[in-house]
Amino acid sequence: MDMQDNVILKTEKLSRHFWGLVALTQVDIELKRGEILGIIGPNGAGKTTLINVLTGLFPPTEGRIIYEGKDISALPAHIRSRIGIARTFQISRPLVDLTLLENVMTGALFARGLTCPQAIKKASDVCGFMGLQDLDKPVSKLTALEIKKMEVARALSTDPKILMLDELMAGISSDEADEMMDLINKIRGQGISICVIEHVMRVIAALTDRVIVLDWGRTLAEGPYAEVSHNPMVIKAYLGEDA
Amino acid sequence: MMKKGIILACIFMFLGAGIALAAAPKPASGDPIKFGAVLPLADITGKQASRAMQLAVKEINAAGGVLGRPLVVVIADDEMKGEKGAAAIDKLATVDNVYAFIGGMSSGVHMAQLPVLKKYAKPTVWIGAAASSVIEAPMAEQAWYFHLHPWDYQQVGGYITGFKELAAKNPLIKLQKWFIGYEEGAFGTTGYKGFQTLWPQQGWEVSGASFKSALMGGGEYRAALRQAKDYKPDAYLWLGYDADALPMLEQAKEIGFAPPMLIGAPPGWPADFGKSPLAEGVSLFGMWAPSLKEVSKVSKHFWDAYNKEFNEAPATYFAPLGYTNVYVVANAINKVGSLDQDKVIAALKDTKYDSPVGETLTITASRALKNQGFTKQKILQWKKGVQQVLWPLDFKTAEPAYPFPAWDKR
Amino acid sequence: MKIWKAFVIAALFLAAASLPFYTGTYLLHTIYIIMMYMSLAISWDMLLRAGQLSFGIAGLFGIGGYAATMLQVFTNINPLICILFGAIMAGLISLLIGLATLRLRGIYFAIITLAMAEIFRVIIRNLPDTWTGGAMGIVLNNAIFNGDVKQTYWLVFGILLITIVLSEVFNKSRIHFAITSIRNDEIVAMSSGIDIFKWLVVIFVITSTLQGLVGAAYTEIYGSVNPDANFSVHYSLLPLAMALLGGIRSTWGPVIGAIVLGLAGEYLKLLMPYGYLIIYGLIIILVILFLPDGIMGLIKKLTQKK
Amino acid sequence: MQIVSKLRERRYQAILGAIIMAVIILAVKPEVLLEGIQRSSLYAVIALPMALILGIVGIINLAHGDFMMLGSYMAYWFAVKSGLDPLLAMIPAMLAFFLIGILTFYALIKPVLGSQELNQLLLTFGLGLVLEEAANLSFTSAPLKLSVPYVSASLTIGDLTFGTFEFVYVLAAMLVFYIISLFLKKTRIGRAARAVGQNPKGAKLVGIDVNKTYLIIFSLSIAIIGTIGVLFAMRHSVFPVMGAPYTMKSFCLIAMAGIGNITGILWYSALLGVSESIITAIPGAAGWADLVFFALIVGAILIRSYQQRVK
Repeated sequence: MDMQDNVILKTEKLSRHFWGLVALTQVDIELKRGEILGIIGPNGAGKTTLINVLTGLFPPTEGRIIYEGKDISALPAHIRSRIGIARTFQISRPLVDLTLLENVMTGALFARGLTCPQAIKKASDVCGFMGLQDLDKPVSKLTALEIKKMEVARALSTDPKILMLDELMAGISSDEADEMMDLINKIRGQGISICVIEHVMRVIAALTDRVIVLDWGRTLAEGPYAEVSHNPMVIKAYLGEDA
Repeated sequence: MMKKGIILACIFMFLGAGIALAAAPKPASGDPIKFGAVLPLADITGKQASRAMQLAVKEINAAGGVLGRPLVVVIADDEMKGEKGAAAIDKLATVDNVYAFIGGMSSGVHMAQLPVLKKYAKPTVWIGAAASSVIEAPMAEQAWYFHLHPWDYQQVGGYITGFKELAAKNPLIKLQKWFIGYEEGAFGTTGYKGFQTLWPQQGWEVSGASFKSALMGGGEYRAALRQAKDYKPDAYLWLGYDADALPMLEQAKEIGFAPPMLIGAPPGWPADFGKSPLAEGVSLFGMWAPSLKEVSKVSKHFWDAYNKEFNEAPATYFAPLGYTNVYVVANAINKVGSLDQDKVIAALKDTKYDSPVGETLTITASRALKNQGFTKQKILQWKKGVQQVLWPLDFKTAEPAYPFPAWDKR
Repeated sequence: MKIWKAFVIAALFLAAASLPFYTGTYLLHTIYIIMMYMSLAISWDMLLRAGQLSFGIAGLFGIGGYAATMLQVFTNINPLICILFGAIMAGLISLLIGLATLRLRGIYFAIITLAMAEIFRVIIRNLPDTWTGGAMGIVLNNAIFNGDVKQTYWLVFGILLITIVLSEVFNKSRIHFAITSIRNDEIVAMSSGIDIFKWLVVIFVITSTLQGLVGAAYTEIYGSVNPDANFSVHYSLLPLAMALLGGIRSTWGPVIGAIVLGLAGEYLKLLMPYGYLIIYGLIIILVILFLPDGIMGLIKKLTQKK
Repeated sequence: MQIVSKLRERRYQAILGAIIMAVIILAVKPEVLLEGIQRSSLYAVIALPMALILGIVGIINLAHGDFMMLGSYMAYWFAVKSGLDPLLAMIPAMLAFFLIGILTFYALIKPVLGSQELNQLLLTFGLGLVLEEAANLSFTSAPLKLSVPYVSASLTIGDLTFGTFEFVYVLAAMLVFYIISLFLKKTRIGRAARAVGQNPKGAKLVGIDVNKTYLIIFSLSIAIIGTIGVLFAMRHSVFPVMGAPYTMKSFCLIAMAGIGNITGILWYSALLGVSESIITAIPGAAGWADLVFFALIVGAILIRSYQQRVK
């Protein structure tokens, strides 16, 4: 019982195929409450696919996803967002016809079902938390960092229990990355469990409690970063990709 | 204030016109009398009808006008859309202040005009819209409504009389079994239904198959023609449009279908139809043919005048109908001598007009309508590239070629 | 600013509502025809704001018209009820179609709507004459309000108002955020908890109901229906042209586009009786070439510069 | 075993289904099948150039049928003025329409290449309107028809009599299909065109002149459709709005096959043409042919989308 309560999300033999190609095979992972879990692996290892399956963009081909003790494998993406699973995207996806504030509002409006004034308040709060200003700017005028922050804010405005961050640090400077890491730690401080996909190992090392290494759609290794980074199989996977 | 001023001005104008009328009857002068015509100007039928109307106006004005005043026909385009046709009536009535409404083509547009026409209840003399089911009954009570084009069922009834008379003169002609190839729209289906009700009453058999007219993106007739061929009819009739004419014959030839009588009933014919060897011996229904000029003086006059005026030949029977349309109303007013609507309507009922379509136009009652003009179409036949009149016998310009010549013997 | 805006809108509303008192019959008639097209253009645009392109206005327009007319013929109740009934039927049918097809996107959905209009036309044409009047259609005993132009105008104006208000609701409420998210990025929309399919169905049904409403009013005004006229493809294409000309994804773009194209058509016809449509086509081409964002886009550009 | 595994593939299932259906129809009413194939080929040959423009240039050309209409008028005019066989008009038509295509591209298409799809749609709609009205003003709405004896040529085998001229459409469809396929596969510009159609930005990066590719594909397609206009006029009436229904049919066919699927157009036009032919051959059912036509389109699109979703 105790164990179960401690785990907010877990997968059981999760697999996903695309037109016969295997993207995920028999992946078993657990995300504990309040932890920051890193997911690493070479390009094409299935990291983003894993997030897509967890957030419901595609149904799993096999296996189950258990969230707070319930099987959510069949739930569509918008329901998963409503029950507390939020995400950002590897390549930023701003809603180009909305302003910064309005982008953030959408999460509050539809995942939380707030009214417009409530959503504005909520979104302003979240933006304040993220250090975003000039909230009426169209997204076309935002910097790369602001767009990244906006994506996090949009996810946070759904009041998530789990936040999945897909390569948040890509395309921003190292100073900006430090700022972002502080924010992520603060978010964890609010009791939100976080799942981070990242290529920047410095970030993984500093941020995560635990990492899972994926390769060819399988779990290759699991454990604290310091441990995993010395795992010969992991090194081989990365080097193999480089070679 | 403005209104009063306008009314006063109108009164003065009328007075002035009256004085002018009393003083100098010729040539036409003073305030014009206006008719409003609604026609689809983008279509050749409407375009030529509008031209023929202008021709009639020119002649009438040269001869002294209407009540000594010049006649003007204001033409409005219905764009073949119901709402535009109805708005055109509103325009003619309120902006142009026309005395009477004339014109008309498609039943579909006319349906939408009925409410507006009822609103104004001005003398209305219509040359189009032959679909009795949607026009005749709704307009039955309207004393001011005159309809010149024969109704669909009258046309079919006319063919019965016509073919019987032709068969009486030429015992070879057989009429027992008919096959109708009809286009699937309103024109073809209503026509076919007319045949289905009237043919059995004569003891004649009729069957049919529909096709999609080339006008609507069709143009494939072989399925219908094959059904016709299997039926072995004495006469094959197709109810379609001008665009179907030659392709239909080509496909009939292709599948080797040449019934003893092959009849077409499109509202118009392609300009170069007569040049095709396939045209020889094709019978047709129509209000009018250029060859009528050989037997009718009015027809000849119309033909010559139209050709001279516009440097083109009238290609559809809506040209002589448009011409007739203007004359009929103008004559009625001139006969009455005033614009008193009741009297003009009475005079319209009394119409006796030698029209360029051949017959003398008189107004009789049809099934539901009191004021119906023409009651039948003519039976014509293509011979050596010309439409000859076979029936009514009074206007006959040629003897029927029977049977239809085989495809390889022409 | 806001008071100014409210004042202008109130003035416009009063001017439009009182139009029949100082306008001639013909102009009024022309205006309410334009208003009907305007409602169609706005409703088409409302669906477009959710990213879905429809070529099926004519189908729903025709369905609304046929439903209203048939109810009128069979029961002879108040024409206004028949108009409402027409709208509801269009809404119900669009609900079924929407449920079946709104997983499609882009030209695939567009083609389905086009096919739907054609399918309706064929079915209605082939049904027994005693139901739908077959290929020839049905004529009603009388037009609504006995053909009175003023009352007819107010009817159409009322429909236009409903459309405009709904369109503004679409632009000013949470609906705006839902449909803009869907249009911009469906994946983000899903991740923000938006049930895309449900929203699209709801919006398709609302806009279709509006199109059915206009179609139903049209048949009651002109007292007739027939398959070729009421399902004519120009009811699909003309509103589309009007919306694009005026500027899409706004309420006032389609309004301006409908006024410009509607009046241009009417005046060109007077200037050039034969073949004015060529000018009409040229206007469309020139506007697209030189005002790619429509007339509203031009207005926005001009006002932003100041 | 290999046959069985091939049968799992949809394409082979379709071929097998088509063969079975063909055999059945051939046994009962062979002319229905022949005429259906002739009609299918006409649909296909008209849709192919439109599909090429949509697939590569990305423009839905609503004036497509109107270019065909111009081609038909040209054939008529050529035959009347020169007294020669109208088929010969194909050669000048090809050249003339290639030029018309170039002009149209520079004057109208190029300026809107970057703008939203809907603007492109409306532009070609406006162009179609202008072409139709220009034809109406020049030639009136009254149809014209060439009178060429051999278009009603037929062949009789036993009880079966069928028209032979329309096999020209079958030939044309095959020819256009192969020309397009070869062009796309074998020529440098064709390979470039495919690259551009799949990914214009990427193509630009690897040094393909995207605009030139668009120009050539557009003009080539216009040249094809103009030439098809000549063939069309041989057997059909020519009038200003004759092209519009074919624009719609082609558009439907392309959607049915899926954008970029040139081969699919052949299959689906065969499906549509033959089923239309079957429906019209059933006494009393011809009025429903359109319904079947559109129901097949809706069905094909829905089934494909369902299959993709399941995968």
